[in-house]
Amino acid sequence: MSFVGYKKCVEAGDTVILFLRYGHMHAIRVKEGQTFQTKYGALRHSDLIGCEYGSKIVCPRGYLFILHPTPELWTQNLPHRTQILYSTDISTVTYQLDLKPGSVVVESGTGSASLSHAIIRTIAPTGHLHTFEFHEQRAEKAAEEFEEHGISQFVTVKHRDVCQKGFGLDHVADAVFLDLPVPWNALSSAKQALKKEGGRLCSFSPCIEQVQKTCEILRIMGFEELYTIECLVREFDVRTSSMPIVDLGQSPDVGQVGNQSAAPMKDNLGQADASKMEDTTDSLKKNEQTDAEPQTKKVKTEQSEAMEMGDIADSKGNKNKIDADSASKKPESADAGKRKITFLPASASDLLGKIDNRNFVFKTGVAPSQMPGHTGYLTFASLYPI
Amino acid sequence: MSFVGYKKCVEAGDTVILFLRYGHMHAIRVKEGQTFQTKYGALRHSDLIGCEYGSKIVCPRGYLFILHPTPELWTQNLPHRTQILYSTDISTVTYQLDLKPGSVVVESGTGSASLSHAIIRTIAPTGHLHTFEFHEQRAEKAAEEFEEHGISQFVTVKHRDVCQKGFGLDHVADAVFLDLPVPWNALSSAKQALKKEGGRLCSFSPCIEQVQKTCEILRIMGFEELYTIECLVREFDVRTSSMPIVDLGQSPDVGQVGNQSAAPMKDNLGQADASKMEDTTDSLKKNEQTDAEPQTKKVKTEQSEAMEMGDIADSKGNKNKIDADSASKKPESADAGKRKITFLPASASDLLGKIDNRNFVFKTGVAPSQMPGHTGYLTFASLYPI
Amino acid sequence: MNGNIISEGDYVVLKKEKNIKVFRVHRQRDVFMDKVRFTLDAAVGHPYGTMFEVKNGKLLKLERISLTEEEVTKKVAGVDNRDLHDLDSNQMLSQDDIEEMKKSGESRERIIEQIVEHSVTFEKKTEYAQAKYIKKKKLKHLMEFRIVKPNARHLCEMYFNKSPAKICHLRGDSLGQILTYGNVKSGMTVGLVDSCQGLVIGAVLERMQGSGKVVSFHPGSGSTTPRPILDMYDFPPDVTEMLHNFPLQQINSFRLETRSSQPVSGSVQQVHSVSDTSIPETGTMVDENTIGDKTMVPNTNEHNATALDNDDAEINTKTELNDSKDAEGAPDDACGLRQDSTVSDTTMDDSGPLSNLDNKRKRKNRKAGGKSEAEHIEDTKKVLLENKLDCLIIASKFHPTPIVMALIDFLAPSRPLVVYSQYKEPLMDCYTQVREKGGFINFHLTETWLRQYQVLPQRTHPVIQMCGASGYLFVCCSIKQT
Amino acid sequence: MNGNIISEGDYVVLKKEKNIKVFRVHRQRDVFMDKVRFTLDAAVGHPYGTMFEVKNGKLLKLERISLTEEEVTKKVAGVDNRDLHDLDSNQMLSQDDIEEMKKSGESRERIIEQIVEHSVTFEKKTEYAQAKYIKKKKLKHLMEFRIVKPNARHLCEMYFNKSPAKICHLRGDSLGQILTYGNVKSGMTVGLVDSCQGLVIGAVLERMQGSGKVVSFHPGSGSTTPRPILDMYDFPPDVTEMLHNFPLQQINSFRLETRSSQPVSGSVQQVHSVSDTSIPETGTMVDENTIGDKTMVPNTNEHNATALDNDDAEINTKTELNDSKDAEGAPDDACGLRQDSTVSDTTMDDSGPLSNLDNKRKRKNRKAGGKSEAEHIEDTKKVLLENKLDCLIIASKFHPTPIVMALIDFLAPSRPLVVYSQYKEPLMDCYTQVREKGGFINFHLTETWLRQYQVLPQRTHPVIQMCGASGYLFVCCSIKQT
Repeated sequence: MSFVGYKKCVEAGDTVILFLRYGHMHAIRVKEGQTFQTKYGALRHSDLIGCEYGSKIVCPRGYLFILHPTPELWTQNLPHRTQILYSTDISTVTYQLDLKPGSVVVESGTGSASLSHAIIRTIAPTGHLHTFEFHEQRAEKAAEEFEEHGISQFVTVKHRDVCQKGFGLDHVADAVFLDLPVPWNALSSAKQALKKEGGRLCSFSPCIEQVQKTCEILRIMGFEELYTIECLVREFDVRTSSMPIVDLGQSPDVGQVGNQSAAPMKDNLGQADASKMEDTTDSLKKNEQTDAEPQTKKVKTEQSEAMEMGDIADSKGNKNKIDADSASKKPESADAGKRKITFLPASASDLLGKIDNRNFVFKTGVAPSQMPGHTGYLTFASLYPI
Repeated sequence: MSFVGYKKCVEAGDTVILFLRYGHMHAIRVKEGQTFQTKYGALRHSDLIGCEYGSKIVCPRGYLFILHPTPELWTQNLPHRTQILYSTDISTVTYQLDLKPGSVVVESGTGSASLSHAIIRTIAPTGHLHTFEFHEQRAEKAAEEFEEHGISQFVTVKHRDVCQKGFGLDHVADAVFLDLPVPWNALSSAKQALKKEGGRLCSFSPCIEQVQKTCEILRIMGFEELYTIECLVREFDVRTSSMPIVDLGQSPDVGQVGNQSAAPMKDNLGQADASKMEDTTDSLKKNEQTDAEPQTKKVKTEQSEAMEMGDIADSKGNKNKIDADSASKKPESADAGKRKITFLPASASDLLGKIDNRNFVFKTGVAPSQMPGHTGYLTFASLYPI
Repeated sequence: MNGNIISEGDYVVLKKEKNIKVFRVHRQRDVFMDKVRFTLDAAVGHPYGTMFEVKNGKLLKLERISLTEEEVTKKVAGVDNRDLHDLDSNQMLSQDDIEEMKKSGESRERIIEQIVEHSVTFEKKTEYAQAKYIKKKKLKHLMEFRIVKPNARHLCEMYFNKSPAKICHLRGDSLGQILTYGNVKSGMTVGLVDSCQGLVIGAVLERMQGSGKVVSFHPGSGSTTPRPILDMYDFPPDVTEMLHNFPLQQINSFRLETRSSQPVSGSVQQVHSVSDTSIPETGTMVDENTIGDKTMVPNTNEHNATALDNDDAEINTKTELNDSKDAEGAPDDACGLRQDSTVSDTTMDDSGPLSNLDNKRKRKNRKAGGKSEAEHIEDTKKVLLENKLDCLIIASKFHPTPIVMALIDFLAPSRPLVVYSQYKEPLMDCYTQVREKGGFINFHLTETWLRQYQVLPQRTHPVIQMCGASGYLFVCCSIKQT
Repeated sequence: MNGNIISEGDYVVLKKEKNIKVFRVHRQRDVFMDKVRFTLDAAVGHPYGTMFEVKNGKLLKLERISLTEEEVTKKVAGVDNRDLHDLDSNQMLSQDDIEEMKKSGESRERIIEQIVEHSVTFEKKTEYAQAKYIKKKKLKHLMEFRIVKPNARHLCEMYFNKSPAKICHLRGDSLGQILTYGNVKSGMTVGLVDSCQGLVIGAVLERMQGSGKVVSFHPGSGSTTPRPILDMYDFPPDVTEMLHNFPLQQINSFRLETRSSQPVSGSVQQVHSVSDTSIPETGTMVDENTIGDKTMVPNTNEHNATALDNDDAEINTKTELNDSKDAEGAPDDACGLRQDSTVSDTTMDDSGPLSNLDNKRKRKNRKAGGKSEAEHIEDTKKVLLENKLDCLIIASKFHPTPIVMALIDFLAPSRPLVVYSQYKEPLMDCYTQVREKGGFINFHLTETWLRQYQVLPQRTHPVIQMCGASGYLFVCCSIKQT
C-alpha cells in the first residue's frame, strides 16, 4: 500500500526513496540480501528493513535519508521509458480534471507511468484508472510497477493502440487524459468512454500543430470550454548574496557628499536607532582611514574575494550556518580582527539587506539560468450532457 | 531635432511629454496660443516655451513635469492608428538587427510609427529608414509626424502594398523589418532590398501560423540562423509590505516553545546583538501580557488593520515616506503609545525584513496580476553573401 | 435524490465565460448576474451541466447553443484592414435600439444579426475580425450560462477573477500544486492553516471524500473562523465531519501540555467518536458582506464570545438564520456584486423567510450539537495527540514562519510541508528558518508561469493578457529527528 | 582596405551554432575550436559572412553547405516509436571508426551517410527523429562555421553562453534594453559603469559610431581597468576616441571640487582636444587568463602601480606584448577553453612573436601617448564639467546604490537613469533610495522573459530549455531640481 497510504517502517518489498542530497535521489525496491551502491558506499537492503521512514542511514562515506515513496518522488526517480510528465504538469492535470477519490479515469499512453501513479493516488481507494499503452514492453513494465507498489487493484493496464482500436469503454469515465502523437484519432473513442452526464478531457502535446488539430476536432465533436495552457515552474535558489561597496574615495565633507557608500540612508533614520547608526558610520570610517591609500591593494583584494564569495549558496538539503564573516577567516586577510558586522536599521533599505564590512549582504532567491522552457501544451475540454 | 538630439529648453513646435504621474502622460505639440486640458486643469502652451526640459509645471489643481521626447516616451503616448510595438520588442528588434548610426533599414508596415521613431533614433544621423505602409491615411500621418519631430531627413515614407508591389529597393539595406499579415509575400522583395554582403531580417507576427509559414519560406529563400523568440516584460511594483504575526498564545516555558512568533530566530543570534535581542523579546512579552485574554479583541483588530494596510504601496512617481507605524496612529488603537519598533538583527532572516509591532515588514517587488501575455513572435534571420 | 440533478438547497455555479457566480437554489428568490434579475426555480430538476438562458427575465433551458461565430460570418469579408477607418459612427444601432429589441422579445439570433447588419465596417473586416466581433457582441447582449456543481476549480477561479485578495491571490494552478505536493489523498491526516476563506480546506476535503482527518488551525481563540467558501463546496456530512478545528492562540500552551504528558496519546479515546461533534463552521459563520475585505479575525472574536455564553439549541437556530443570509450574501459578494451595488441590497433584504429544507439540512448536520467550544477543542486535541500529521499546509495571510515553527513538530517524518504565500520574502524567511532549525530536507521555493493560448484556425497565439503573479510555494520534506 | 573583407589583425567571430569564439587573425598562428586545431590564414581576403570548414587541419571556404537533414532522411521511416527499444548497441560504428574515416579524408556527406547506415534504429525512427539525429551527428562530426564581424550581439551571446559570470549574467535582450531605455544614440554624452569587461561600453560606443562622448567610471584609483571585451569590438580609432575614463575612487573629491568651483565649467578648454589622449584600455590590459573569474579589481592596482612608475614608450611596448597575448587568451577563455585545458596551454604558449601589423596598429592608436595618468583623468574631468550626462548606465558587480547616489548629480534633467543588476534586492534598494532622495520620476523595475521557439513543420514548440534569469533593470527619469 506504499503509494496510497503512509506506513511507519520499511518492510521487504517496499519501494523506498534514498535521498543523498538535493537533486541526488534513488528509488530502490527493498529486497533482503541485496546491496545498493551509492556514492557514499554500499547500502545493504536488510539494514533498511524495520527503519522508520524519514530516518538517517549512515553509509561508509556519508549518510542519506530514507523517504516514504510518493508519486512526486517517484516521478523524480522512476526509470524513463519515455518522456514523462513532471509534477507541475501533473498537478495541473489532476486539478483541472477535477480528480478526487472515486473518479474513473482513462489514460493513454501509459508511458513511464509517471502520471499514472499520481492519478491513482488521487482517485484511490474508490476510483479506477484504465491506462492504455501501444508499446508492449512498456505496458508490461507499468503493470509490474503497479503490482510492486501495491496499487494494482486501482488500475487496469492494457496494451492497445487506442488510435486504431479505441478504448473499448462505454460511458464509465469522469476524465480522459491523452498523451499521444496523434490525439485527434482517439477523441471519438474518448467521448464514448466519458460518462453520459459529461466529463473532462485533457490532451498533452509538445507541438502546437498537434494542439491546433486537436482543438479543431474537439470543437467538431462537441467538446466545450477549450482551454489550452502551458505551466512552467521556476525554482529559486535561496541564498545569502553580497555585492561589494565600491570605494568612492574620501571627502572631508562627509555629511554632504562623502561616505554615501557606507551610510547612504543616513537621512532617513528612525529615531530609536540613530545612535546605533552613528556607531556604524564611525566604524566604517575608521576602517577607511586605516586602509587608506598605501593599503588600498589589500582592501581591494578583500573586495574581490567577497565578490567571488558573493554567492554563499546555502547548499540545498544541508544545514548551512550563515557565516557572514567567513571572508575574514581567509589567511590573507590580516585585518580580520578589526572587522565588525554593522547593521544599518531604520531606513526602508534595511528591509532588503545590510551593509557588512563594505558589502551589501542580502537574502535573495536566484532565478535559474537554465530552467524548463517547455514541456508540452495542455488542452482541457468539457463534455456536457446534451 | 527633438527626437534625435537633446535640447535644453522647450521651443514652439516641439513635441513634449507631460508627465502627470506614473502611467499618466500626454504627448503634445507646443503651439503658441493653444491650451491643453489636463486632469490638473488647463495648461497654456505658451507657459511651456522657454522652460527647461525636466521642469515642474504648476497647474491649477496640481503639477506635472515636462519631459524631453524620446522614442520610448513617444511609444507610450502616440496616437494609435494600429496595434503598435512596445519598447521591449523594439529594443529586441533594434539589438537583433544590429542597428547603429549609418544603418539603412527597410520597414513595412509603418503602422503608428512606434518602431520607426526608435529605428531613426538609432541609425541617425548617417543612416536612413525606408518605411512602407499600405494604408494611405496612415502613411500620410506618419510622414507628418516625422516632419513635426524634425526627423524627416532620415526617413522616406511610401504608401505601397509591398506584398504585391515589393519595396522597389536594390541591395541598399542592412536590415529589413516586416510587420505584415502575410509577411512571406514580401520576403522575395526583402531579399532584393538587402545589401549584397548580406544583412538581417525580422518579421513580427502575432499568430504562430504566420511564423510557421514565414520560416518555411525564409528557409527556401536561403535565409539562415532563423531565430524565433518572444520577449515579455514583467514589471515589479516595489513596495513595503507586511504580514501580521499570528497570536500563538502564551506559554510559561518561553524559551522552549513559547514566543516563537516574536523571536523565532533566537537560537541563531550573532554574539554582538544577543543583548539587543533579549530586549526585543522582553518588550514583546510585555506587550503580550498587557494585551492578554480580556483585551484579545483589540489586539486582533489591530492585526486585521495591519493586514488591510499590508500593502503600503509606495505610490509610483511620488515620494512616499515609509511610515511603519501608521497603523498605530488610527484612533482605535488606544495602546499606540506602548508600541516600540523592534528589530531582530543577527539572523539571516533580518536580511529579509523586520518584525515591527507584531508585523513582519518587508520590501518586496510585487509581480503584476495582469501583464502583457503576448505581443507577437519575433523571427530573425540572416542573409549571407553567396 | 440524484446528486447529478439540480435540487433546491444546492449551491450551484453559474458560468458565463469568465463570469462565474455561486448561488444557493431557493424557490422564488431573485438572483442577479450581469445586472439581470431572475430566479433559479426553473433550473431545479435539470441535470448539472445544463445550459440556460434568461429571456424576458425568465430562466429557460437553452435547447441549442446560439449561432456560432462561423454561422453569422458573412460571405463578404475584407482581406486586410487597409480600408478601415476608426470612427465612432461605425455601429448605427444605439444601445437603446438594442435594449428595445430585447424587450420586444426579439430572438437572440435576430439581435446579433441586426447588430452585424448595422455595423458599417463589418463587411470590410477580415473574416477573423468578424468572428471576434460577433463573439464580443454575443457575450455582451445574450444571457447564456451553464449551471455546474461547485468544486475547488470553479470556486478558485471565481474568487481569483473577482476578489483575489480574499484568497491570498491563490491561483488555481498553485492550489493544484499545494494538493499535489502535499500528497493529499484519502485516508490521511492533514494539518492546515487557511486564510483563504475555506477555499483550501474545501479543496483538501474534496480530495479526501470522507476518509481521513483534517485539522484546521485558525487564528484567534474561538472554535473556528468564518469560512464562506467552504460552505459553497456543499459537502455532504460525511465529508465535513472529517474537519476538526484548533485555535492558534492555544497552540503554544497545547504544545507545552503534550510535552509534559507525552504518553497520554495512547490513553485518549478513539478519535473516530470525535467526528460527530463537528460542522462548527456553518454555525459560526458571520455576515461576510458587512466585513468585506476586513477578513475574519476581529469578527471571530465577536462571534466566539456569543457562542461561549449561549451554547444551546435556540441560539443555534438563530445562528442558522444569519448563516443562511450569508450563504446568499457571501457568494454574491464574491461574484462581484460590489460592482452593481443595487443588486447587493436586494439580495441582502430577502434573507427573511428560510425554507424548511434549509433548516432541515442544517439540523441534520448538527444533530450531535450542544457541545461547548471547549469540548470541540478538546476533541481536536485528541486527534492531534493520536495522529501525527501526514502533511502540513499553510496558505495564510499571516507571516508563515512563526506558524510553521509552531506546527512542524506535529508532522510525522518523511512527510511534506507545503507553504504558500503571495509574497516571496516571507517564504524565503520561512525557508531559511526551517533550514536553520533542521529536521527537513529537499527544499524547494518556486513560482509558476501559467500561459493560456488562443487556439483558433490561423489565429493561434498566447492570450494577450496574462497573470504574472502565481504566488510562491515553499515545499520541503520532514525527516526523523534524532 | 575594405571593411567587409577579413584582414590580418582583425578580430573575427567564429560561429558554429551555439559555439562562438573570437580570435584575432594572425598568419600562421594556431587557433582551436571544438578541440580542432587550425590557422585562420586562409580566411584572409574572404568577405565576412563566409562559411568555412576545417578538413584535415586546413581551413577551406565551404562552397556549399553540407547536405541538409531533409536530403539525408531516408524514405523509410517509422510512424511512431512503438517498436523502438533503447539499447547501447543501436549505433554499430565506433567512435574510432568515425575518427578513422575523418583521417582518411572521407567527405562529410559520406561520413554522415555511414553513421546513418550503421544506425540499427534509424529506419524505425520517425521522419522527424531522423532529421534530429542527423543534425546532431553533423554538429558533432563536421567542423563547419561562419566567420562574421564582432559586434555587441555576438560578443554578448558568446560570453553569456560560456562565462556569464564575467558579464554579470547580462543577457542580450537586457543589453538591448539598456541601450534603448538609455536612449543611446549618436552625439550624446553617456556616463556608465561597466563591470562586464567592456561589453556594455562597447555596445554603447557601437550605437554612437564616433559622435559623442562616453565617460566610463571604473573602480579603483587608476586611469582604467582591463576591458578585454571592448578590444574584441575592434573599433576604429574615431570610435574609441570618444571614450574617457574616470576612477570612482576620485569621485567624491571631484564632486567636492565641482561644488566649490562651479563656474569653472565655462572656462575649461574645448573638450574635443581631449580625444586624442585616449585608447588607454588596450594599453592597460592585463592577463585575463591568469585571473580567470577573479575579476580585475586587485590586478588593476597591480597594473596601475606599474603604469604610474613607468610611464614611457618602452613600457608601453612591453604592455602591448602582454596585451597581444591576452588578445588571444581572453577570447579563448571566454570561448570555454577551460573545458579543454590542453588547448588553453598551447594558445598561451604561442604568444611570442608579435606581428608587425599588430605593433603598427597599436602605435598608431597611441600616437599621442605619453600623457600621464593624472593628465588623462584631468581631461575626463573637463568632459564632465563641460557636459551634463545625457544618460547614466550602471551595469556593475558593485552594489549599485552608492554608485548611483554618487553619479546622479551629473545627469541632466529629463534624462534616463538605467541600472542593471543580476539581483533584484540591490536594485530594489537603489529604487527605494533614489525615490527617497527625489529628483526622479517614472520608476520601473523589470525583468524579461525571453522565450525561444523551434519552428519546424509539425514540430513547432518553445525550446525545451530556457534561461530563467534575465537580470533586473531599474529605469527612471531625472527632473530638474528646484
